Amino acid sequence: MTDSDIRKVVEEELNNIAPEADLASVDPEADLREAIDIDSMDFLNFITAIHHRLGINIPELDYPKLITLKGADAYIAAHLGSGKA
Amino acid sequence: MTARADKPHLSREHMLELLRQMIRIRRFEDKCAELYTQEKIRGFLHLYDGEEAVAVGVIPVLEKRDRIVATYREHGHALVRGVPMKTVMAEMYGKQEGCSRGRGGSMHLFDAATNFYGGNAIVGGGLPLAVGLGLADHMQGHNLVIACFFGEGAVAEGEFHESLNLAALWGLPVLFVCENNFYAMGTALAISESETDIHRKAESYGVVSEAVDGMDVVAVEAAARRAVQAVRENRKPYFLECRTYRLRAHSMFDPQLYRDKAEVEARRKNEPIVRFQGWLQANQMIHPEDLSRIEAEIDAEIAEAVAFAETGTWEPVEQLTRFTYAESDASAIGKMP
Amino acid sequence: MTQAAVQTDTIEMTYREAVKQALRDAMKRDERVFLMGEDVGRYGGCYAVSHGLLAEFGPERIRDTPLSESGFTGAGIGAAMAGMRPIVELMTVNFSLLALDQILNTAATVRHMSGNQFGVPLVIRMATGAGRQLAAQHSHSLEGWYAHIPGIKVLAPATLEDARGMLWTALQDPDPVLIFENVMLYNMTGKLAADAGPVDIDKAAVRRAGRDISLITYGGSLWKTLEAASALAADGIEAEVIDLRSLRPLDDATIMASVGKTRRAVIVDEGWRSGSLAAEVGMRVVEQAFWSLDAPIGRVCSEEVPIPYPRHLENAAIPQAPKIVAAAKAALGRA
Amino acid sequence: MVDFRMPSLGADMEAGTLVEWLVKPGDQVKRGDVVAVVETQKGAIEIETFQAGQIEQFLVGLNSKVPVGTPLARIRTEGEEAKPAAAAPPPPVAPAIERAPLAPAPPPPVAPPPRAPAALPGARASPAARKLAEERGIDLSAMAGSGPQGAITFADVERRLGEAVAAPEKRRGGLDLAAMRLAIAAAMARSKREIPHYYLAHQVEVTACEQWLAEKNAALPPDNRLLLGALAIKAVGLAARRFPAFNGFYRDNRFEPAPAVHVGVAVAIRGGGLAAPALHDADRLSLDELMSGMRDLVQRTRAGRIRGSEMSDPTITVSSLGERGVEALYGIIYPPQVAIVGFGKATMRPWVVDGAIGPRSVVTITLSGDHRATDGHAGALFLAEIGKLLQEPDKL
Repeated sequence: MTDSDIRKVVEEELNNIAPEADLASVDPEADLREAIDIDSMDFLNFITAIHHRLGINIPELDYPKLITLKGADAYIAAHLGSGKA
Repeated sequence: MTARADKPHLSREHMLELLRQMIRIRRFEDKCAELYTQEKIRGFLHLYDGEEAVAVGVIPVLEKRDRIVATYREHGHALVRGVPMKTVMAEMYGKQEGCSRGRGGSMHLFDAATNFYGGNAIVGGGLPLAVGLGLADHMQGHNLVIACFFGEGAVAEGEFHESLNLAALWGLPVLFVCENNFYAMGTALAISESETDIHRKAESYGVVSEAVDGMDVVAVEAAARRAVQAVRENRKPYFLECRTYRLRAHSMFDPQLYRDKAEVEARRKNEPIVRFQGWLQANQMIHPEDLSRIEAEIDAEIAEAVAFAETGTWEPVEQLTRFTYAESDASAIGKMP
Repeated sequence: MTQAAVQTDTIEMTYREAVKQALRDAMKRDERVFLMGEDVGRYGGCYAVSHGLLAEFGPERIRDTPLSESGFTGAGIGAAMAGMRPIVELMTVNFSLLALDQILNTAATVRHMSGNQFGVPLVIRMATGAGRQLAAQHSHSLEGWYAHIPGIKVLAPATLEDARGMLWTALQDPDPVLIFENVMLYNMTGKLAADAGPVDIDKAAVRRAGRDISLITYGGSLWKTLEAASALAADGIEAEVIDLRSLRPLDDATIMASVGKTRRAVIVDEGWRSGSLAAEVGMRVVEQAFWSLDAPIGRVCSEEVPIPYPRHLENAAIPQAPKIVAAAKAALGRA
Repeated sequence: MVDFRMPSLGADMEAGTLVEWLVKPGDQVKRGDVVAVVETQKGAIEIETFQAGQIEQFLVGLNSKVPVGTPLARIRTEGEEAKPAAAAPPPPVAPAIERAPLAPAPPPPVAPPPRAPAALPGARASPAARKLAEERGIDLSAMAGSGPQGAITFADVERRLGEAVAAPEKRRGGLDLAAMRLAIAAAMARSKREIPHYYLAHQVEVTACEQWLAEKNAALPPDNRLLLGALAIKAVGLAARRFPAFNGFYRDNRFEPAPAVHVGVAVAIRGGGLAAPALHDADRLSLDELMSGMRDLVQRTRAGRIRGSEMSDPTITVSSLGERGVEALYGIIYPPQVAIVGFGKATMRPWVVDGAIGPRSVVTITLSGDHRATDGHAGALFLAEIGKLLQEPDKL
């Protein structure tokens, strides 16, 4: 899975939650909760979706690492295939 | 009973039938009065007690195809005409099986089958209607007689005069039968009419007119035969004033403040049943067993009528607004004889 | 309405002539039909409606009566019950009160009292309305009273088609039908299809379509209402004009469809306002179309006074187009 | 035979549009089955049947807008004989309302059942205007009229609606955000007009909750993890059961306590909009059940697929601004409910614990109460109860 594949998955899942969000224009280092207006339930759904789709189980303690697009890409790239952090 | 000769045939059988019809009306109405006090019959109940000789003397002389218009004191007329006693009683009860489906009650007995055009409870209201029935016959040529019964109170109404004039003017076959019982409710004839010889009013319209002792059934029948024959043959109206007397109150709720008890008692001695029965006995045309047989038959008929009315049905309230206008499946317009 | 949709030959005639044609047609079609009333024969009818019919049909069927409204109306009832199809003409609605006993106590009740054994297929025609300076005993509009009575039907032909077509349909009705002819209409001329014939007697008609307000009327007031509608149109207000045609039964469906569309109603009725037919129509609108209403319902009725003799007072007493225009504008908030 | 009718899903709902049948004639249904989808001003709502039996006949066509109470289908209950098809009477035609949102409704053919018009003291408005305004959630009190004596007319409301719809917002799923905004406006305006609110606030330490959640969630896959919001709803549910004066409806000038606790969960809709569907029996659900119910509810609400009963059932509402937003929110009661509990975001605060100041996570919980039903004293006890419950999350 390439970096762009990962970004595509992240964007798809975020768009499922926030369909109106234009992720291409979002600063990769911006806090997603503010940039695209998602709440804790949305974020949990995002984490759940990544878990189902890519098999990565993200513990709560790691949530802050995924709070930007850039962070999410990096976190997923680092943990792909491990099944566990 | 429909003999057309102008003289009554005084056979024993016919005499017994006249007596039987009068007793039948009397006993039926006695039962109605009793049922009224038991609240089985409500509304106004006007009894014919004392006047039976008029209906019994006139109506059997008519043919079946002839038409009758009556007043609100019409139980006797309906019974003599052949409206079944049980449907009359059911009507008194307000039951669906009544001759007017219970919609009319005591004052509005109707029966198309016997050409009985109803008890009309507007004094004088039936006269124009009878004139119209006569006008129709005049134009249709069926050679019918229209018998129109009314009390002497109607004579004071404009409709009385309009109707007599129209019938005479147009030559209509209407037999006007005035049942003069001398009281319009509580108003005596003498204090309501300037001319108390009522049949003379009819004469003033050029209508052949006679007065008869309405307490004598034989005399009434004899007069009726003359009258009906004249109407049928001449196609002109005829006026028969039957002088009679109402022995009971105007209606059930009437303390009779307007007349003396003595007057009523005096009249009672001459009432038509007592009088006719006495005459028959004096002439040995009736035996005690005849009387008891007649009474037993009538009592059985009344018992059957009461039972019929008691077991009759109340019309469902859902049907309340029916019979205000014709219904496509139940229209009974222009029934011809 | 069976008003010819396809243009056929038309004849110019008066409302009076249309009524006469209807009478003649009915007499020809059905031998049981006859006309009876005061001065219908030799005189030719108080309003000349039956002029000439005596010669055509003879005195038996064009039957002059004495001045006995109750007597001959009752005779009409009896004849109808015995199979004839009488047309009773009462000279005016004021005189009909002398026959009210027979109309209300007999004609309207016999079917019911007899438990449906007898019916009264009678037609009673009479003139109604003001406008001829006939003062307070010849000018009233009491058709609303009659519309109160169950057991009879009440019609108000306002057009030539209805004057020509309602009579025959009424004669086919198994129950008593009263036809009110407004005196101001007898001289009205118009075009009537040469083959004009019977029309329905239970539907209201939309005489002018519009979207802004429903003007509901009947009889002689129809033409004043149409005049008002034209005036309103000049101000950009499109009024719909409903001609009730039948005052009993009332065609609620047509009324409500119109009010549902326009959301406003003014009722024009030559009867007095208190306890009027207009009150009945207005209340039905409230009952059935309340949630469609955009303004209080308006009424233009006769003033509460016996109709006076002087022309200017008579005109002021009854509905006129300017009053209708004003009521419509008030309902539209444009007073 | 029973009728399955257009349900009333809220005080402000008068009509709905049937957009989908999820059953077909002949299907067996049981109580609670979702049988149809109805579009309302609040979005498409799945509606369920409360009658078991067999669907006999549909009475209303798709895309028909019909008033509340209109029979939509006929259900043959158990034990009833099926009618032979030939003998079936023609289906009564329900009075369909024009689907075009701006077309005036045709008048009903007969007198409609009496409906209480919106209480509008002082506002002069025609019946037609009132009806349209109520259907479409327009607040007449803020409008000027062009009719007789300044009355608001049908056309005035139409114009107002036109303005509202002129800037159409993106539709999402079954949601019509403009209509939803109007509905919110109507309900909230009514609430503020009719309900004398009182407000209480209470700061509650939630450190124990957070620790408990962290421990519990660490061992769980994302699907099964709990949010603080779930604990909050459970705590409110339990408190509401203990304080029934806050759980129920104020109608016809009196308070009726509800027999069960159905907590309305305020769900913000992306792009604006808000709905508060019920989490049924929130006081009796385990936290896991409650959490999964809440996730499902939020997801469906945002997709515009709420069930009818979920819209009409809430007996008390919880609104939470989650971990973002502000410290405290004071909600507006959704009539005819009598209370709404607000949760602000958890913030770290210096807090005195056992005589020493230390950093603690603190949440401000608020109560908006209906003063017709309860007083501030009872409200304070109720709020305190919620706070106490949150100190022992393992017992929730």
